[in-house]
Parts: sequence; C-alpha cells; structure tokens
Amino acid sequence: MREVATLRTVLSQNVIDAAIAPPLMTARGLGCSIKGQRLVRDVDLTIRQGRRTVVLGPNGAGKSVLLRLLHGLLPASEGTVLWRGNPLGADAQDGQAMVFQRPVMLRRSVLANLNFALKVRGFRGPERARRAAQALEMAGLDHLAKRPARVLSGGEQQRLAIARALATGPDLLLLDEPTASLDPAATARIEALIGQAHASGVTIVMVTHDRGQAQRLADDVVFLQDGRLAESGPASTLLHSPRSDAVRAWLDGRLFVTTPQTQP
Amino acid sequence: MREVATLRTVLSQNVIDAAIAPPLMTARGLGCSIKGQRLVRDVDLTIRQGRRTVVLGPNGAGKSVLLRLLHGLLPASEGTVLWRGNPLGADAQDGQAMVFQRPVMLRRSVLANLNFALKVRGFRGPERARRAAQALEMAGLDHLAKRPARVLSGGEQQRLAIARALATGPDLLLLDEPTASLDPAATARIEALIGQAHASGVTIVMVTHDRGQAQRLADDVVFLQDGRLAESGPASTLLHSPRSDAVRAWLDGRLFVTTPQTQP
Amino acid sequence: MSLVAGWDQALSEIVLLSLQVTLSAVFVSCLIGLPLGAMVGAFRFPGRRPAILIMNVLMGLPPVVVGLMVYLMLSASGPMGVLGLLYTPTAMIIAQTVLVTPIVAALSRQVVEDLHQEYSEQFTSMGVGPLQRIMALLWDARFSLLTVVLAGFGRAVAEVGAVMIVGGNINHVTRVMTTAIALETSKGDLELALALGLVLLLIALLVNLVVMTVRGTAARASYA
Amino acid sequence: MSLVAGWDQALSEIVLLSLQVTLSAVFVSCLIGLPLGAMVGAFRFPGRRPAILIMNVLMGLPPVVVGLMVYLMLSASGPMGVLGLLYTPTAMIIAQTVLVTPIVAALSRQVVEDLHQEYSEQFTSMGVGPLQRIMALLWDARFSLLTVVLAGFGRAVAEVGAVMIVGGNINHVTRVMTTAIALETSKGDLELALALGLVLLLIALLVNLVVMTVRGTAARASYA
Amino acid sequence: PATAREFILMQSTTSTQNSGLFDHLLPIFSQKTGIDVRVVAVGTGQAIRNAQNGDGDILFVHSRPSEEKFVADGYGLSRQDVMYNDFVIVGPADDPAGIAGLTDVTAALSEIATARAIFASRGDDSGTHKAELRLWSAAETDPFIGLGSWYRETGSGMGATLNIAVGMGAYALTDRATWIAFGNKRDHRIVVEGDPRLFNQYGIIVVNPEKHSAVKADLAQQFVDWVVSEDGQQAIAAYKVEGQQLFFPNAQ
Ligand SMILES: Nc1ncnc2c1ncn2[C@@H]1O[C@H](COP(=O)(O)OP(=O)(O)OP(=O)(O)O)[C@@H](O)[C@H]1O
Ligand SMILES: Nc1ncnc2c1ncn2[C@@H]1O[C@H](COP(=O)(O)OP(=O)(O)OP(=O)(O)O)[C@@H](O)[C@H]1O
Ligand SMILES: [Mg+2]
Ligand SMILES: [Mg+2]
Repeated sequence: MREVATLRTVLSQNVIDAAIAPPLMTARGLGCSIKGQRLVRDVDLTIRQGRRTVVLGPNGAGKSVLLRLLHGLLPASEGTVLWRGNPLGADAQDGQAMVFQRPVMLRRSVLANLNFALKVRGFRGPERARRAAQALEMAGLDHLAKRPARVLSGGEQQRLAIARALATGPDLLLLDEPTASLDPAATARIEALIGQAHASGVTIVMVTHDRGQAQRLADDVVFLQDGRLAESGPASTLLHSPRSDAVRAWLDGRLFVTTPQTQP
Repeated sequence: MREVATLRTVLSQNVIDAAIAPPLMTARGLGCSIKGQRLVRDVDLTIRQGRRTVVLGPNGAGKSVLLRLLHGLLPASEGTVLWRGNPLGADAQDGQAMVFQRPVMLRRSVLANLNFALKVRGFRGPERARRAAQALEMAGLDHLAKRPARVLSGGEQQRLAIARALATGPDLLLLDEPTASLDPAATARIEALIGQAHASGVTIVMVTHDRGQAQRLADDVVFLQDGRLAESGPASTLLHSPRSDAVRAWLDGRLFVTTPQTQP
Repeated sequence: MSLVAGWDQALSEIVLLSLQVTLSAVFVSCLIGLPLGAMVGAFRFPGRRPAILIMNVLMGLPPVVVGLMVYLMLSASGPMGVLGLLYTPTAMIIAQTVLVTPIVAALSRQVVEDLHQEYSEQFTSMGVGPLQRIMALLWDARFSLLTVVLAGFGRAVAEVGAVMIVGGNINHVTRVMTTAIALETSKGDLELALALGLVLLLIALLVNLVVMTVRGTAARASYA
Repeated sequence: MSLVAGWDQALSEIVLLSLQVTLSAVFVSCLIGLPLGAMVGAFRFPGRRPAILIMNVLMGLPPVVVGLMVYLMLSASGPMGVLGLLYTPTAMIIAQTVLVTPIVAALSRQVVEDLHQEYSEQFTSMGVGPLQRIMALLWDARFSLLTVVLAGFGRAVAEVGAVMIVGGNINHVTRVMTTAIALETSKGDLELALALGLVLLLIALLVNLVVMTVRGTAARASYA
Repeated sequence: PATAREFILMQSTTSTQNSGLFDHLLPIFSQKTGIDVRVVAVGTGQAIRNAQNGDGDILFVHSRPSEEKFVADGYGLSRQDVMYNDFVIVGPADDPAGIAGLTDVTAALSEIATARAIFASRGDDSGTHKAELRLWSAAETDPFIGLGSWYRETGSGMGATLNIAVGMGAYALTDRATWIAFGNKRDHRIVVEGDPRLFNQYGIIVVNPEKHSAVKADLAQQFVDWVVSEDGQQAIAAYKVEGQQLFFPNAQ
C-alpha cells in the first residue's frame, strides 16, 4: 500500500489542523431543480483543505446530486459554489476527481481505461506507464489489465474506478459510495488508501451508507435529507451527539424510507 | 410490510425443515468459460426448497457469474444445472426472478417498469394495478411513480429492482448484492421483506459482502473463491467454525484482493 | 422562384403526389424494416451474421435496378402484370419500399442491438417473450429510431431512378418532385430544376420539423 | 450473365472507377461527417437543434439537385470552372461527398449522442477536452458507426443522378456501374442492365465482407 | 487510358448515343487524328445549355430551330448538316388505333386521337418531342385534351419513353436508329413510316471560343471537318445494326 504514499508525497508533512484549514470549496444557498423538482436546496457547506467530509443521508436524499453540484456536473439553480475561491467555471474539474456511484467504464481494456484518464490529465510516456502500473496494483487488478473493463465484476469495476481517480493525483477527491460493492478486505484496503491519500494532503468528500465507515473516516459530517442539510459539523459531535431528529433516527437505523418530498 | 405476506400466503404454513427440504435446484460439476477464461468451475451445489442460501466470496470470485448460470443467463461450459429436476431449458426463468448487481431499468417511468414486468408474467387489469401499487409501497417509491426510472438515485433504483422482482411472485429469488447501496433503514426493511418472502415459502439465493447480513439471513452458505467452491454448508457451521482457510480469512477481514487466477 | 410561383396548381399536384408516395413507402418500410431490424438485432440465431451482411449490402441496392425488377414484375408480360399496377403511384410506392426497407432494417438493427446489450439479461430474466421483447426494444429506442426513419425518408424523398422507371414520370399521373427535377434538367432549364429542388428540400424540412416537434412533445410527455 | 462475362475489360474498368469514386467519396464524407456528427452529438451549444434538423433534412438532398449545384460550380462558366474538373472522376467524388456527408453526419450524431449519454459526466469529471472527447466517442462507438459508414457507402455506390450530371457518363472516362446501368436501361437492354446491377451488388457485398471481416478481427483483438 | 492524349468534349443527345453510332464513329476518328472524343449524352435542352455554359466543344443534336438559335445567339460558330434519319411511329402488335401500314403520319395521329389509344410522348422539349408536336399540329389535332388519360407525357429520354410505351402498350414517336438499336421491343413494332414529314436532320456546331476561352475550337473543327468529309460521311453510312443502315449522310 505504499503506492499512494509514493504517489503524493508533496503535502504529506503538512496535514493541516482542522480548525485553521482554509476552505477549499464553499457552497452558499446551493439548490438544484430539474424539470420542476427541487432535488437539493439551501445547502451551505464548507469543505476544508485536507479534511475528510462524509456525506450521509437516506436513499434519494440528494447526496449524489450534491456531489455533482460540487463537481460542476450539474448547474446550480440557486446559490453558488466556490472552488479555490472562484465560482465554478469551465475548469471546475481541474484538480478534482470523482468516483461515481455507478462506475462508468470506457469500452476498452482495464489498462486502456487507466491510460486514457492519465493521458487526459497530461501524463505521457514512462510517467504514465508508471502511474498506470501503480494504479493496477492498487486496485489489485494486475492480472486483469488486458480484460475489457466492462466485463469486470461489480467490485472490480468499483476498484478500477477508484484507482483511476487516484492515479491522476487530484487535490479533491469526491467518492460516491466507493465501497458499496466491495468485499470486506477490499473495503479495508480502500479505506486505508483513502486514509493515505488524506495523509498526503488530498481533500476528500465521500458518500456512504456505512455508519462504521463514517466513524472510521470522517473528520466532518454532512447529513442530507429531502435535499436539505439536516445537520453538519465535526464527526465527533455529529455522530455522537446529534442535534437533529433525522440524524438520531438514522444512527439508530430507524430513519425509514423517505416520505414524499414536499413539492416546491 | 404486510404486502409480501398477502402476496404469498400459499406456502406460508409449511416452512420446510432444512434437513428434509427437497432440492429445488442442483448444480453438478458446473463450470463456465468465456473466451478461454474459466470464470467458474467444478461447482456442486444444492439449493433446497424454501431455504435461504447466501453466496459469499471476494470480488471477482464468480458469484455473479454463478447466479447467472443458475438463472440460465449464461450457458454452462461444463456440468449441469437441474431446475425442479429438469435441465435448464428455454423456460429456465419460469418461476424465478433475479435482481442484478447493477439494476437495469427500462427507459420508462417507475410505474411503467413495474407494469411491464407484471404484464410479461401475465398479470392483467386490476390484479396488475394492485400488484404494482403494492410494489411501489414496498419500495417506498409511491411519490416517484411517474418519474423516469433511470433518473432515480442508486438506492431508489435498487429498491425498485427488488420490488419489481418480488411483485411477480417468484418461487426462487436470486439477489445479487441487493442492499449494496441502500441506507441502513432501507437495508433493514429489505431484509425484513426477504424474511417475509422466505416465510411465505420463497426460496432465496443471495450474494452479499456484508457479514452481518449473512449471519442474519443465511440458512445455507456457499463460499466462492477464484471461481471454485471453497466451502459450503449450513450457516451455523460455516460462519462459526469454517473448515477452509479462505472462509476463515474472509470472516476475519483478512482475505485480500484475489491473486491472479491460475489459467486453465 | 417566380417560375415556381407561377406554376401553382401543377406544382401542388406534384408535391402532394411526392408526399403521398414517399410517406406511404416509408410507412410500409417501417412496418417491415423496424421489426425485422429489431429481430436480427435482438436474437441470436444461426445465419444471423449473413442476415446482417445482406441487410447492409442491400442498403446499396441501386434504384435503377430496383426500378427494373419491379418493372419486370409489374409489366404486362410479368408475373403480376394482370394487376395493371405499372405506371401508377402504387408501383412507385412498391419500388421505394424495396429501396428503403433495407436501410430502415439495417440501421434499426444496429440501434436495437446496442440497446439490447443493456436489456438482454434483464429481459430474459423477466421471461419476456420474443414479440414483447421486440416491441419493448422498439419502444424504448424510439427516439434513436426516429433518425433511422428520417434517413429512410431522406432516401425515399430524394429518389428518382426507381420511380422514374416504374412510374414513368407521366404528367398528372406519376410525376413527382424528383422526376420533375430530372425532366427540367434534361430540358436544360437548370434554374427551374434547382427551384424545384429547393421546394423538395422545403418539403423535407417540413416533414422533419413535424417529426421533431412530435418527438419533443412525446419526450416531454414521457417524462411527466 | 454471359453478356457480362464477355465484356471483361470494359467492365473491370467501370468497376474499378466505381470503387474508386465511391470509396473516395465515402472516405471524405467520413472525414467530415463523423467528427461533425460527433460534435453535434456530444456538445450542447446554441443552435444545436437547428443543426440536427438541417443534418436530418440534408439526408433527403436529391442527387439531381446536388449534381446540378456541383455542375454549376464546376462548369466553365461557373466560379470554379478554371479548374477543369467537370466531367472528371474528381467531380463525381465531390458530388457524392456532398450527398453522403449529411447521411454520415446525421446518423453518427445519433449514435454518438446515445453513447455520450453514458460517458458525458465521466468525461467532464476527467477533464476530457473537446477534441479528445470526440476522438474517444468515435473510437468507442466504432462498431456501431460501421453500420453508419456502410449506409453512406450504400447511398454512394447506388447513386446515379448526381454522377450522371457532373461525370457525364463518358465512356472510358467517367462511366461507372450506375451510369452504365442507366445507359443500358435506356437502350432497352434490360437484361444487361440487371446483370450489371447484380455485379454492382456483388461489389457492395465484397466491400461489406471486407469491412465485416476487419470488424470481426478488430473486435477479437480489442478483447485480447 | 486517354490521359496523355488530347480530347474534345461533345454534347449530344441520349437518342444518338443509344443508337450506337458514336461507338462506331469515334474510334475511327481517334485512330486517324489521335484526338479522343468524349460524349456527354443528355436531353437536347440540357445539351444545348451545357454547350452554352462552355462545357463542351461541340454540339451535336437534332433540333434545327434550337441549333439555329444557338448560333444566332453567338454561342456557336456555324451549323452544318451532317446526316439524317427518320422518325417512325411504333405501337403494339394489336394496333388498337388500326393505323398499321399508314404512310400518312397526320392521318395516323388523328386516328390515335379518335380511338383514344394510348400515346407516350417524350414531353421533354427534346428534338424528337418538338418534331412530334409539329406533327400533331399538322394533323390539326390537340393531344393535350387527352393529357393524363390517353396522351401520356413521360418527361423522359427516348429509351425510357420506349420502355414505358412497351410497358403500357402505347404508341410512340421515335427515331428509327434508336428503335432498331433498342433492346426491349417485346411485341412492339413500327406501324407508321415513310412519310416525308418524318425526316430527322442532325446538325453539328463548334462552340464559340470567344464565349469560353477553354473551348478547344481547333480540335473541334477538326472533328467537324472530318465528319462532313468524304471519309466521315462514308463511316456514317457504313454503320448498320441488324443489316439496316441507321443514318444517311447528307453534308453539303
Ligand atoms: N435528472 C433527474 N431528474 C429528476 N429527478 C432526479 C434526477 N436526478 C436525481 N433525481 C432525483 O433526485 C433525488 C436525489 O437523488 P440522488 O441520486 O442525489 O440521491 P442519493 O442521496 O444519492 O441517494 P442514494 O443513496 O440512493 O444514492 C432522487 O429522488 C432522484 O430520483
Ligand atoms: N463476459 C466476461 N468475459 C470475461 N470475463 C468475465 C466476464 N464476466 C465476468 N468475467 C470475470 O469473471 C470474474 C468473476 O466475475 P463475477 O462478476 O462473477 O464476480 P463476483 O464474484 O460477482 O464479484 P463482485 O463481488 O465484485 O461482484 C471477474 O474477474 C470478471 O472479470
Ligand atoms: Mg447516490
Ligand atoms: Mg458480482
């Protein structure tokens, strides 16, 4: 697992203290409506440099939509997102990488998928080959390098997607339920990789349904329900003494399937 | 949650005793090669009527391939599968329903997806409407009935897929990581539904990576590794005193990303 | 353009016949070609690859050859001569149908095959029968198939070789836009020919607009 | 068929010219039409719907009209008359390219758009630039696009109206299969015309076979 | 194959090409002079229009008034008679108008109109079409009253019109050369011939190089000179199909 460590050593010393970490990304009054449905609304959020923010919430709460908004894939209908202090523009994804809930694989081999992502980010020649090999090893997919990516098993695809995102060395990593279909060992390994990336300075935003995972990884927690921010704050407070009923219910496993959203 | 109970009351009394339960499906020497890769091999397996069989194993072990073989979606390259005593034929899927690891939704509304599945299985008129409404409620998707199924969130799609499979009242239910992207409450609810279906006589084969889930639901356990059956048997023995190293390692969370498969 | 303007009644007769012939041919071609394409796209059967090959090859069916074959079928001394269809709009519809059906079939085969890759296992699992499968695939691919149908329409509406032979370009009976254009060209009245060509493109534009509007409305309705 | 057999040298000359003109036109059409279709299929920009509409409409461009337009351009009294291209194979290639490009563009637009629906977010997330995006989409859709290209080939190889006008069907210079068929038809030698039509279909079959074989090999190679 | 050789471009009509005359005549000329003659065979109107545009060095058609206008308008240098053949009326064997054997073409046309027997007209302003219209007016019959019923304007070339006439059992006016060379006769045959009014004169014109500098007037003139020469005229007379002479040279 030394791969990520070697991948990013630049920032590894200055793991930044939570309190004084500068905001890397800020959302103010963020909302998103599609065809008259208000999917996300009134979200105020600060993602601090070098911190791990875990997004929690029931199915359909708007977690994936929120990640898309932060990543600049969906236009905000209301409010703004600042990335490194500037509104999201054409370069919204510079320095970011996202792993989607449902990994999208090009119709190419595993290796070609990695190479494509690296090429796009400007890696060439031996450097690209090195990073691709490292990513393969990281994902435990060396033996499948030449297999078409789309015939991989669900978990293998998920691992490839994570490795592909990490390989380009992003500053901000957006992960949408990255371990949902991983076996326990792979989950542990990916968590370790996320920890290493974090240690080397990568800022992480991650969606999960796994309470244990949230507890293991989160510095900050954001809890969404019905498209709104039910509660947010440091993991230590939020996960142990939540203020909102929603979070309390979720932690108890009582927060059942969401009720119909109130229409706008 | 009374929906499944009303759905299938026929067999609900005779929850069959494990030891004497007749085999519903039997695999002998089952193997599957695609383009020279032996993905699954030498699998001997008996799925007993009314039992819940949980399939475990690391990513890429061949769990999904095995389910496809049992469901008649992939042709066996070696060995045979008997379904209700007969080799799998054109009617392989009669009385079966499968929830795929990656749900496939038609390009239609949520309700139309349910209606289509019901229509195909011969349900008409008010009976179809009743079942569709029940399935919507079961999935907690009433409020999204008219939304295009493909814009649902990951978890919502997964719930719809499960509801769609249950709605047709199958005798054998094949579930491939059905709760992978569900929130804790939905997971609990789906587990309850699976329990109810089981109680009403449905035979269940389910893949999961969740050890707790396996413990809660499994009557029998099948453990796959590298396409082979590492161990199989009643959950009580296998999960508590496994014979094979693989299962022991997996239970300890030590079974790391699989090593390269030995080529055939 | 003043030439065209001064030609009102004859022109509208020709335009209407063009539309009638072309739309009928495209309609019949879709009736045959879409299910055929969907079948070959969705099912594995022995001889599937040859079937695909043949459909692809037949996209290159030369109009004149089609015209001749239909001519020989329908001519008084041909097997179907008694029907007296030669030099009627029906003959033109038949010829264009022969021409357009392979295009619709081959292209929709590709579209349906791409979609079926995604649906195939789910459908088999659900126990979807062959007919239901084809209907569902055609329905779910309908927006992509529209482009296929428009390609068929484009071929039919622009086609001159086949309709010339089996229709005969007979004034007031079987003269359509394309044969009228060919006639004006052979007369050396290139301006009129071009003006007619423009009218033909306007007709195509109109049909496309109607189709796109219907499509837009349907897309919106299918969401709600 | 014996007619054809006894006509060896003239026939092979015509066949070769047909292939040369058609393949060149299809090649150029793909060079223009595939990226164009991919661009319109992959990017959102103001005027996108009109662009799609125009491409779809232009699939119905009548060959005779295209022939006339190219004729007027290349004619001695036209703007490009000095080039002396009228009644040469080059003129025929130009005319067919004008005819086939919209077909390739409109159909590949649809194919690429369908694929892009799946790739779009992933590409944006990866920071894939416009050019890379188009190249990647065309590459990943290549098997589906083959059918599109074959449709374009079909249109070109069967086309007679445009090449007749700009090529002139001059013996030993610009006579191709389709114009030869038209000539034999007008001579009333329907048997020879049909036989030539059969030869033309055989050529199309051959081209399709080559394409399918290459496709099969490539598909196998891309797996390994 | 003729890349290195000089060539001239001749605009002519489909009927002349379909008769096969050029395949006989042009190789003799090329052999002699080393000049290739490339023929573009289109409708008469289109041939004239193409020549006006300068897309040809020679115009070789059979529509005297149009040819004279072409020269008068300055597009051509001078017009020369080359040869003639004759028009005939062909019709189905059962001869519904009962005109077989008539030598008076106007009487035959009147009979067709009276019997409302189907007549396929070129309807394309070609030389043949114009000749046909002259004959109708000489017969003092207006065929357009039957337009769409028994009088069918095919709007096509000679060959296509004959195919249609054969296909629907119609009468048609055609030049003898095209008819003899025509391959799809079925049971159609010549029913009326021999009327002096059926005379069909072919003329040849060199395109005026002053209008279009690209015109190869010198080479074109060589061809014209040869075609009206003793040699050329003999070559025309020597062209036979099925033993019949198709064209009769009459250059002055
Ligand atoms: N394009 C869209 N059009 C309409 N509704 C949409 C669209 N995308 C998402 N939605 C809806 O927005 C809601 C939030 O979706 P989102 O994917 O963000 O949920 P989520 O919190 O990620 O849930 P899960 O845990 O199931 O992944 C869902 O109800 C979904 O149906
Ligand atoms: N069509 C195919 N062609 C080639 N290899 C395949 C194909 N389908 C699956 N495989 C390979 O077979 C192996 C087993 O796949 P399978 O999907 O059964 O794994 P799994 O046990 O379900 O894993 P996961 O827990 O990740 O879902 C994988 O390594 C996969 O890459
Ligand atoms: Mg989500
Ligand atoms: Mg799996």
